[in-house]
Order: sequence, then structure tokens, then C-alpha cells
Amino acid sequence: MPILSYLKALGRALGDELAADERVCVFGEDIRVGVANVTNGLLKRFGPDRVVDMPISEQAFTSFATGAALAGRRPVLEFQIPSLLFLVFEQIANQAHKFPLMTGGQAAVPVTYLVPSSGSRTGWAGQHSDHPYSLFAHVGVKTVVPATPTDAYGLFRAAIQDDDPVVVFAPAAAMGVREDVDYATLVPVPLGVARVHRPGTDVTVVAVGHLVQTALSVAEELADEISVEVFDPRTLYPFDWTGLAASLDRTGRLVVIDDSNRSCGIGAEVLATAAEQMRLVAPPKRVTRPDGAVLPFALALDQALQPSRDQLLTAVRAVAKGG
Amino acid sequence: MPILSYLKALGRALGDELAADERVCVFGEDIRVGVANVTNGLLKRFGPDRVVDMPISEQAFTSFATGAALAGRRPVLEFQIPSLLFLVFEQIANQAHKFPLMTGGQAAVPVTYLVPSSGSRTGWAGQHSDHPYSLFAHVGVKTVVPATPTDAYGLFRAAIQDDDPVVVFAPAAAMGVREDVDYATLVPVPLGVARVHRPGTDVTVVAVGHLVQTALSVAEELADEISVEVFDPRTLYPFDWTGLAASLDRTGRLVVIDDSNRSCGIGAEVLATAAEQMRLVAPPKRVTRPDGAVLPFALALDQALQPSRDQLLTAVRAVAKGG
Amino acid sequence: MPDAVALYRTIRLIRRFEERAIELVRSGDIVGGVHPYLGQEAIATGVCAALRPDDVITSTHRGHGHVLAKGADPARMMAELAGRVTGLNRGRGGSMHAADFSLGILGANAIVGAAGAIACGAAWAGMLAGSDRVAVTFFGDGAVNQGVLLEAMNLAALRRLPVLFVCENNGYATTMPTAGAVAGTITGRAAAFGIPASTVDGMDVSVVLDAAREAVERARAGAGPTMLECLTYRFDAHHTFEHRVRLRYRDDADVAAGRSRDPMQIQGARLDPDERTRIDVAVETVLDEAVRFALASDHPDPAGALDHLYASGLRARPGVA
Amino acid sequence: MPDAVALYRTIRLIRRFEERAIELVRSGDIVGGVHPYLGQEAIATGVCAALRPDDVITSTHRGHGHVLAKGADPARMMAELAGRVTGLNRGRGGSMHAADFSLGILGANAIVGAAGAIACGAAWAGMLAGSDRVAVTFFGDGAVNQGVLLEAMNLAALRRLPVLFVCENNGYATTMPTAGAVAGTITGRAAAFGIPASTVDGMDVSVVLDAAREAVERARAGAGPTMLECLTYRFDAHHTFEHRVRLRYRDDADVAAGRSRDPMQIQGARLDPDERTRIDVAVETVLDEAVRFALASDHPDPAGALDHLYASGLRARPGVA
Ligand SMILES: Cc1ncc(C[n+]2csc(CCOP(=O)(O)OP(=O)(O)O)c2C)c(N)n1
Ligand SMILES: Cc1ncc(C[n+]2csc(CCOP(=O)(O)OP(=O)(O)O)c2C)c(N)n1
Ligand SMILES: [Mg+2]
Ligand SMILES: [Mg+2]
Repeated sequence: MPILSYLKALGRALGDELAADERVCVFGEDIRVGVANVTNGLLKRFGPDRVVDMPISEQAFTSFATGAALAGRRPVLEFQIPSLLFLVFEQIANQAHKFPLMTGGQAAVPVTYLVPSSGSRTGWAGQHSDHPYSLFAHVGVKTVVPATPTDAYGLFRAAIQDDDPVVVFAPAAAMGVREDVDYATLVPVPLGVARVHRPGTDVTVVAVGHLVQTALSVAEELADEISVEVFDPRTLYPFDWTGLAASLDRTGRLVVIDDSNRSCGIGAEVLATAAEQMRLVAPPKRVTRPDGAVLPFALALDQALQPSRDQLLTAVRAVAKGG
Repeated sequence: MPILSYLKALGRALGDELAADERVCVFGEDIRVGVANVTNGLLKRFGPDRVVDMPISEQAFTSFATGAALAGRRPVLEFQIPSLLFLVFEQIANQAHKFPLMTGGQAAVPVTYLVPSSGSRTGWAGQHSDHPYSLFAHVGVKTVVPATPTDAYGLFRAAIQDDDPVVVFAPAAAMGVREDVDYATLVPVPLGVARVHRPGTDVTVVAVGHLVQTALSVAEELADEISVEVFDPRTLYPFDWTGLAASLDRTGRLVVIDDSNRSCGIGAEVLATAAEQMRLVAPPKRVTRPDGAVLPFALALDQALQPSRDQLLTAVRAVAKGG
Repeated sequence: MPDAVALYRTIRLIRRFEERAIELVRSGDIVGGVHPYLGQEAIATGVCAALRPDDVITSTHRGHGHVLAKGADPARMMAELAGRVTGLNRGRGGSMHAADFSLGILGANAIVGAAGAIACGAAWAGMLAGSDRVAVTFFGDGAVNQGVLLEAMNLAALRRLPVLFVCENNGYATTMPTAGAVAGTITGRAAAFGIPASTVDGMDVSVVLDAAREAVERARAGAGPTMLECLTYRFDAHHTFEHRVRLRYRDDADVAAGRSRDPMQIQGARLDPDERTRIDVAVETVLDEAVRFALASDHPDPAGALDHLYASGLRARPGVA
Repeated sequence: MPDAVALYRTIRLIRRFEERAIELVRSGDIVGGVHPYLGQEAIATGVCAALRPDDVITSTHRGHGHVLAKGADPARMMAELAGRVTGLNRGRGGSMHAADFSLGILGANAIVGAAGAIACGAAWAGMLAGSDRVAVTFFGDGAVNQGVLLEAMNLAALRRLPVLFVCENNGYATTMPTAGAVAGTITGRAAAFGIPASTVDGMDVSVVLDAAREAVERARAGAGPTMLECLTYRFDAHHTFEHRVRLRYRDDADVAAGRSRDPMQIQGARLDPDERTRIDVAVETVLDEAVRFALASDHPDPAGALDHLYASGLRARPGVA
């Protein structure tokens, strides 16, 4: 079977949506040339009316996409850096997100915001290494963080097909993931439905994005000791609470590993909702970035602030024993 | 004793800091005239070099404040609408907040961002009614939400004196609160230290901002039935975890009432940290805005989405019985 | 194209609509207040008179005039201000978000400068769909210092979009005089991006209409965006809260000078007095009915507070569980 | 003011510093790569030659030249790029955040267009402190479409701030040709706000120096901001990742034309050949030492990863508990 890389999966999803729906179009910087390696070849295939290179005017082109969406298009925006989402937070959270309710249902804003290589890219330092998905979960903008090439393909397509704004985070650390796939089986993956990568009975590990691989490897290492269920929410907002409750019904123990800042991150939301409503037989744990983290440049410092395999291992062991 | 209103407390704190420290200055829109009722009279007292009216260029003047801070000033910025913080999120979260670490300790950015009348102001609808404090707690920018005039005075002064960026949310619904005070006793209130407004032994209610009054009234109503401790964190980031742990050591039961969106809000953080590390003898509860809330214009709809007294009452009763 | 009578009628409708709305603010039927468009009526009227029904507009916090001039039903508009289910936005938007997509009204916007880029995107979509539809974005003198609006001008010029940037320079942004906030000139901002711009008398609807027509023709012909700076004056408060709290930023002489040229009188003087009276009466009837309709309409059911939050139909988790 | 020799020396220092840095990227000693300043050296050199030590600058993602020209120690700069504790930022900043506040270098900035307003604020603070200190903000042709930079120009003009806006127009923003992104002109953006602007040859350091001197004098005299658009060419990749992944956006003819005028050769030709050799050798010695120093320095201790996060000394909660 052919091998699909995460990046290729994103490019393929975009190409397939452009081909399937004339309303879909792509905006971004350097997308003609495909600097981020997602849009390569699309200009030639779909022309400059569908694949539109933009000046460094993120705020304007984000609201430009909103306007185009209000007029019937389904734009996909590519951002070169995760923190550019800070720059356009007003345009997404206060404009695009609010149109349907504020207009009493007259408007829809089907725009997809893609951040290839989100999170820390080694050596890109403080202003290029944020992973701000929890911010969108807070304001209520649909947020997906695919972990595998198949899910990257499927969730990205579903995001484009969705009638609401959706932010798609493609973690830099997931870019290396490859999968044997039969292209014919690649299909959209519905938003809001989690995926259990590995079933288990002792501890549920909720892992976000690239950390799914970390969780799988920890589960494997602990296999003789603790039966770990690896739960990949895939969509952080709306979250698959039903799926999580079912998992905790089995395990009653919870660890979340999440590459965003601790305070008010998605890890907090998972623990809070579980503590309120689900079966927990021991105190749960989070493995996250520190509060307010700014990733320092030097490699060892950068890595010291990211949630690690060792931390997860320790947390799973502690939660398995706790209660 | 004289009566101090919440608004007057803010104005007084600002005036006192301007008088106490020449480095302090104020930037904002319509602050000459004092449209938000905080800066009235300051221009006359301190002159146009300290009280600077700005064009509607929030992004530029926010980073302008960063630059002035890097050069030794201690600017206070007034924003007319809470959602303007979305517009300047890049300038606060990605610039001001990051300077100290990125420069290896060479720089400090002592800027205070004040949002008088944050949260819902009846009838101002979707784009003027957010209460985005949890976003700042996530990125790690110091965040305070005073509940009373005395605290508004004290926390605002402490924020201005702090060497880091601090966002001060002054809830619209707290503006009506008045207090008898002896002016001589007004002092800065240290950031990061909570205040127990009412001790109790059965349930700890963590209430944010204007909801402290709601919590006090619920505690009073339930007094014969349930002993409610009303815990006002005052600072949401850094949070007074030691204080909360001490409260839960007493009560073991927790309800949070928080006027921000549910998912990844400060309520989630409080529940998560409590579930991980503190004594909880029953499942905790949150009373918040719904996920992704956009406040509709019509009064009854707007109010339907804000955390209410009734909801808190029900939640406290349920948590008191739970476990 | 509308004649002098029709232009007067629209000006009169906006004028009296605003005065009625202010009454309803005073009576408590409109909650949250409004930003009155009084004094600026000739701009919305003149510009929208140059438009076709399928053209689109974006508006501002001071948006009633634009929405009415583009053809919104005054009764449903008034119902929206009163937060009723029969309102344009089913009571979800209110004054600062009134929209009627069926008429190309993409909404008032409460964030200064925010709508320009939205208008550009809508213009682009129309252009690529092969339509010769035009988009107009209204904004105040305060908005010309907002980065996103300037970025939008660059986009419009780069892609030769059929967009008309209409700046309503009423001399103030809330309490800030234009000169205190705008370095250089407003038209110079357009010129920076190679967009033709002119400054016109915003008190004379026929002047506005002529300028708008020319710009709209250019846009339809594929010649790209234009900026019009319309000089005007805000006759009333920045917002009705000023009726309660007096703010001192315009002295009496300034106000008197500003109000000395009234767009309603200027256009009214061009009409036969009897005809004018006939129109005034007719407008009053429309507004009587609008107010009656608004106040007789139902308030929305709080159970539906989260309706329309997601176009996809997603239901949000409530704030208690 | 520096003479021709000193100007050449700085250009040469930057040129060779960049080439050395690229070698260290290739060897893996600099992680994350760099945005080489090759070809643009005359701009940083000329502008900073017009400055006093107490003047301040803000820089960009392509910032090595600015930082060196303003006087940073090449050894500590190289150590910063290599992420060592001896670096300007103690290894916390790297290429895109290099700063030396003791020399008025308020930092490179990784967000396009972000630093202009910061420079304005610093300029304002200096002005009010009674100093005649000047602030320079460097940015690329890509930044002139960023709203916040345009807003900053308005602020600078309004308050007549002693700020010099230096646009380095190297023809491209990453792969985007200037003409594809900039409607109107770059100097026109300054003109919009009433800021005097001129376009100069950014390849001839003496031309840049003259223009910068004039602007700095104006600023010191209280006459407000100036914009200089310096025409230049990026000789190398947008970023060293391009050394691994070939991107097709400049054809050979374009590159050849762009490189045909080399600021180092232009200024070098003005020197006595022996003197030039002497300087080249001296620069090489400095850089040998810089590389040696950088690579011999310690890596930071991961235990201090959160050091300096808060100027107040607040310690953040870790990511595990
Ligand atoms: C970005 C932003 N900043 C501030 C405000 C608060 N505000 C509302 S209207 C206004 C003044 C707008 O002035 P102008 O653009 O001239 O329009 P006018 O009110 O005169 O019609 C301000 C500051 C806002 N709504 N949006
Ligand atoms: C606001 C923002 N958008 C996008 C980027 C990604 N990016 C980094 S450099 C660059 C091109 C900048 O071009 P220009 O300003 O001309 O500077 P040059 O690279 O040519 O020196 C881009 C798009 C960024 N860092 N910041
Ligand atoms: Mg105005
Ligand atoms: Mg460039």
C-alpha cells in the first residue's frame, strides 16, 4: 500500500475539496510556491481565482475570507505561524464566529483556518512556537488537531465541508508521521468524534495531536503493568464527551497530555468535565506545558517546556496507583 | 464614613499612582473627556504628557505602550470594550508578555490594561459583551478581576506597580457596588492572594468578579441549610492555589461561578487543579456561560446565557448532597 | 435612479426613524441605546441611491441610515432595535448588528474599521462569480486609523475589487476631533494604495449621489475601488448615553456651525412644499406603523438563547450541568 | 561620524558574520536556521552610522545586520545564534529575538510589522524625558501591508515622534514579489500620514548614510518622523531552509541582476586595496574568535527553562504536578 505522509494528506485533502466543490478557494502567503508544503501544485491545477496569494495582511485577508464566505464561497486560509492566530483573533472570534447568531441565522461563515506545523518547531523560539488551540475551544470556534495522516485528511475535509469556522492545527511534531493507506479508503472524518487508538481497562490517556504517538508508545511500554486506553479526541471543540464518558466507565482513571499552556488549557477542560460528570476512581492528572510558557530558543530549554514521554509515564503510573 | 463606588475606586487608584510615580502614564480613547468615567479630571491634574488620548489604533497604541515600558515608563491602557482585547491579543500575548524571557531577562514590560465595564453591558449585544479573562490566564498574562471597590482600588494599584503586564477586568455588573470606606485605609492589594469574603464549612464557592455578590447572597439564603464559604480569587493568574487548598481542606466541596465561556474557562482550571491536587469529597460543579457563547441582543436572551443566582443555588445544593 | 422626491423621502425616513428610536430609548423600549445617524442622512441616501438591489453594503455602529437606505423594512428594523422576534435579526443583533442579507445588507458592525475587509471579500466573490455587483463599506473618520481597514484598501486595490470605501467624516470619533487622530489626510490613505479618492459635501444628497454614481460605474466597469470622503456633522450624541451624561467636547459654536447645514432642509428645499408635506405625512404613517409593529411583537423566548450560534446546527453545552 | 573605512568594515563584518552563521547552520551548531542579511548590509550600516549609542533600534526576523551595526558584540551574537548562555539573550532568543538593551537594541522581532509601534513608544518616552534620542525601526517591503505598522506611522506623525522608518525593499516578501503585494507605493504610505519619505539606493552605504543623517537630524530637531525606502536585493535565501528545499520564485536573470550591485564591493572599491585587505583580515580574526567563543560556551541548563519568564520574579507552575 502507498505510504501517506501527514503533509501529503493535508495537500491531498485540500486538492480533493477544491476539485469536489467549486466554492472552495485557498488564501494564504506564499501558497503559489507552497512554502509550507501543503498547497504545492494547486495553483497550476485550479488557477489564480481559486488559489490566491495574499500580502502579509492577515487581519484583512481573514475578514476577506469571512466576506467571501458570506457571499457563498468556502475559503481555506493557510497561516505560516501558529501565533498569527493571535493577530487575527478578533477576526475569527469576534467576527466570523459571531455572524450566525448575531444575524439571527441569516449568515453562515464556512471558513477553515489551517496552521501547518503548529506548536514548537525546533529553534524557532518564542514567537513561533505557541500551540493556541485551547483559546479557540474557549471562544467556541470548532478546533481540530489531527494526529495521523488519515485523520489529517479526513478532518481537514470535514472542516472545509462544515458550515462553521473551523481551525485545523497540524502539529509540527506530527508532520513526520506516515501511514500505509489505501487511497480509496480516505474519507472525511466527522468533527466531534474521538478515536480510541488502543483500548485499555486501567487508565484512559487523552492525548492531543502529535502526543497520541507518545501515548501509544507509553501504553506499549507499560503493557505488562497497566492497561492504557489511548483516547484521541481529534476535535477539541466540540469535544466527544460521550466517548470520553464511555472510556472512563471502563477505566475510571484519567491522564491528559496536551501541548498547550496548563492554565485554562484543553487539559483543564477534560479534567473539569470528567470530575463533574464522569466516573473517576482516582485523582486525574495533566501533563502540559507550564503556565504561561514562552518557549526559549535553545534546544534543551525548548524541549524542557514541552510535555514529555517520561512525564506521561510517571503520571500514568501515579494515577494507576492512586485513589 | 464616605461611600466609595467601584468606578471612583478605579479613578482614585489611577490618580494615586500617577501622583506617586512619574513613570506612570495613561493611554486610551476619549480619556481626556473620561467617557468610561475612570479618567475624569486626570488630564487637568497631570497634563497631556501623562494622559494621552489615542486614535482608534488599539494595536499600535498597545505596542506603543510596550515600547514606552521598555524605555522606562509604566503605562496604563484603557480599553472601551472587552473584545478590543481580541484585537490586541498579538500585542499583549506575543509581544509584551514575551519580552522578558525572549531577551534573557534584559527587558520588563510593566503595562496595565484596564477594561472598565467588562462582560455584558445590557443591550450592547454580541461584540461588546465578552468576558475574556480566561484567555489571559491561558497565555500566562497576569489577570485580575476585582469584586469590590476596595479591591478594585488595591488590585489596580498593585497591577500598575507590578513589573509585568497585567490585565484588569472591571465587570460592568460590579460597577454598582459601593462600600463604606475610610480612604486612609485604601492600599495596594497584592496580586495572587485570594480573599475569603465569608467563611464556611460545607461548600467552597469560588466566585469571580461581580459574581462574588451573587455568591454572598446565595450563601446568606442557604445559611440555615448549608455553610457556604465564598472564595474570591481576585487574581485569576497567578491563582492563589494555596488559599483554595486550605478552603477545600475545610469543606471538601467545590462550586465555581464564572462569567466566561465554559470550555477552557477559569472554572475549568479551578476544577482541574482541585481534582488533581486537593481534597474533594464530592464531584465539583461549574456555573458558567455556555460553550462558545455569543450574547444575543434581546435582554432576556442575554441574561439567559449568563451564570445566574438560581443556577448557583441549585449547584451548591447538589454539591452539598453529592459524594 | 431615484428622483429628488425619492431622495428626500429616504432622508426624511431616516431622520424621523432616528428620532422615533431615541424616543423608544427614553421610554426604555430600546435597551442599550443607539448611535444616532442624525445629520448624516444624505450620505447613506445618496450612496444607496446609486446602488442596485443586488449590490451589498457593510455598515457601522452608527448604521440605521445605511440599513434603511438600502431598503430594509423600517418596521422590522425598529423591531430589531426593540429586541423582538420579528426583528431583522430575530432580536439577536440589535442596533449594532442589524442585517438583511436578502437585501445585500451584510450587517452593521460594532468594531470600528472591521467591516471593510468583509466587504472586499464579498466583492471578490461576486466578481469571480461573473457578476458586476458592487460592495460599499461605510465607516467613520475614526476608522481610518485602524490597521485592518488600511490593509483592506491595499487588498481592494491589488485585486481591483468593485468596492466603494465611504468615509463619513463627521468631525469626531466619539469625543476625539478628526484632526487630533488623523495625521495626514483621509483621502491620502486611499492614495497610498493607488485608490482614487475625493472629498465631497456630505450634506447635499445630490452631490453624494453624483460622486457615488461615478464610483459605482467605475467599479462595475472593472476599474477597481474608489474612496469617497463625505464631510458631514453628527447632529446629536455619539450615543444616547450622552443624553444622560453630558460630555464636554464640542462647544456651542461648533455645534451651531455643524448643524447650520441640514441635509433634510437642503434636499427638502428642492421640493414643492405640498409634495414635501405629503411625504412627511406618509413617512410618519410608516413610522407609526413601525413603532406599533415593533412594540406589539413578541420578545424572543429565552429557551432559544443559543439558537443560530452555529450555522451547522451544533448545539452548545449549557453553562450548567 | 564614521569614515569610508569604518563603513566598509561594518559591511564586511556583517557579510562574513552571515556567511559564518550559514556554515554553523549547515554544521548543525545553529538550530532552526537564519534569515541571511546578505546583500542588504549597506542599509544597517549606513543607518546605524548616523546614530548615537543612546539611540534605539528595533529589528526584524532578518536582523543580524542591524544588531551588529548598532554595535553588538559579534561573539555574543554568534553565541546567541548557537543558543549558548553567553549569548546576548542568554540563549533564550536566538536569531529572531537578538537584543542588547545596553546598546539600544530593543530586539529583533519575529512578527512582520510588529516592531514599529514599539519603536514609537520608546521614542515617545525618550522625547518626554527631555532627550533628543532617536528611534529607528527597520522593516521589509512585506511589512508595509501590516495594519499595525501603518497605525504606528499615524501615531508617529501625530505626535511628531523622533522615529525613522527604514523600509528595506529587497523585492520579495519570502516568495512574493513586492509588486504582487504592495498596491500604490511604499513611500505613499508614509505620505498618507504626512510623513516625508524618499526612496534611495540601498546598495550604496554613503547614499544611505546621507539620507539617514538628514532624517536623524530632523528627528533630533523635533521635526518628527521620516521614512526611507532603501532599494536592495536579498542575495541568498529567504531563510536557510531554502538551502535544502529549492523554491522557484526568482529566476536566474533576476538573481543575477539583483546581485550585480554588491554593497560590499561598492564600498570596498572606495578603499585603498591594502587597507581593504587589512580590514578583511581583521574582520576574519574577530569572527574566528566569535565562532570559537560561541562553540566553546555552555548550553543553558534545562532547569532554568522558565527563568526570566516574569520580570517580577513570579515562578510559573510547571506542566506536571
Ligand atoms: C476598534 C474599536 N475601538 C473602539 C471602539 C469604541 N467606539 C465605538 S464608536 C467609536 C468612535 C468611532 O468614530 P468614527 O469612526 O468617526 O464614527 P462615528 O461614531 O463618528 O460615526 C469608538 C471609539 C470600537 N467600537 N471599536
Ligand atoms: C505577521 C507575520 N506574517 C507572516 C510571517 C511569516 N514571514 C516571516 S518573514 C516573511 C516575509 C517578510 O517579508 P519582508 O517584510 O519583505 O522582509 P524580508 O524577509 O524580505 O526581509 C513572512 C511572510 C510573520 N513572521 N509575521
Ligand atoms: Mg466620526
Ligand atoms: Mg522583502
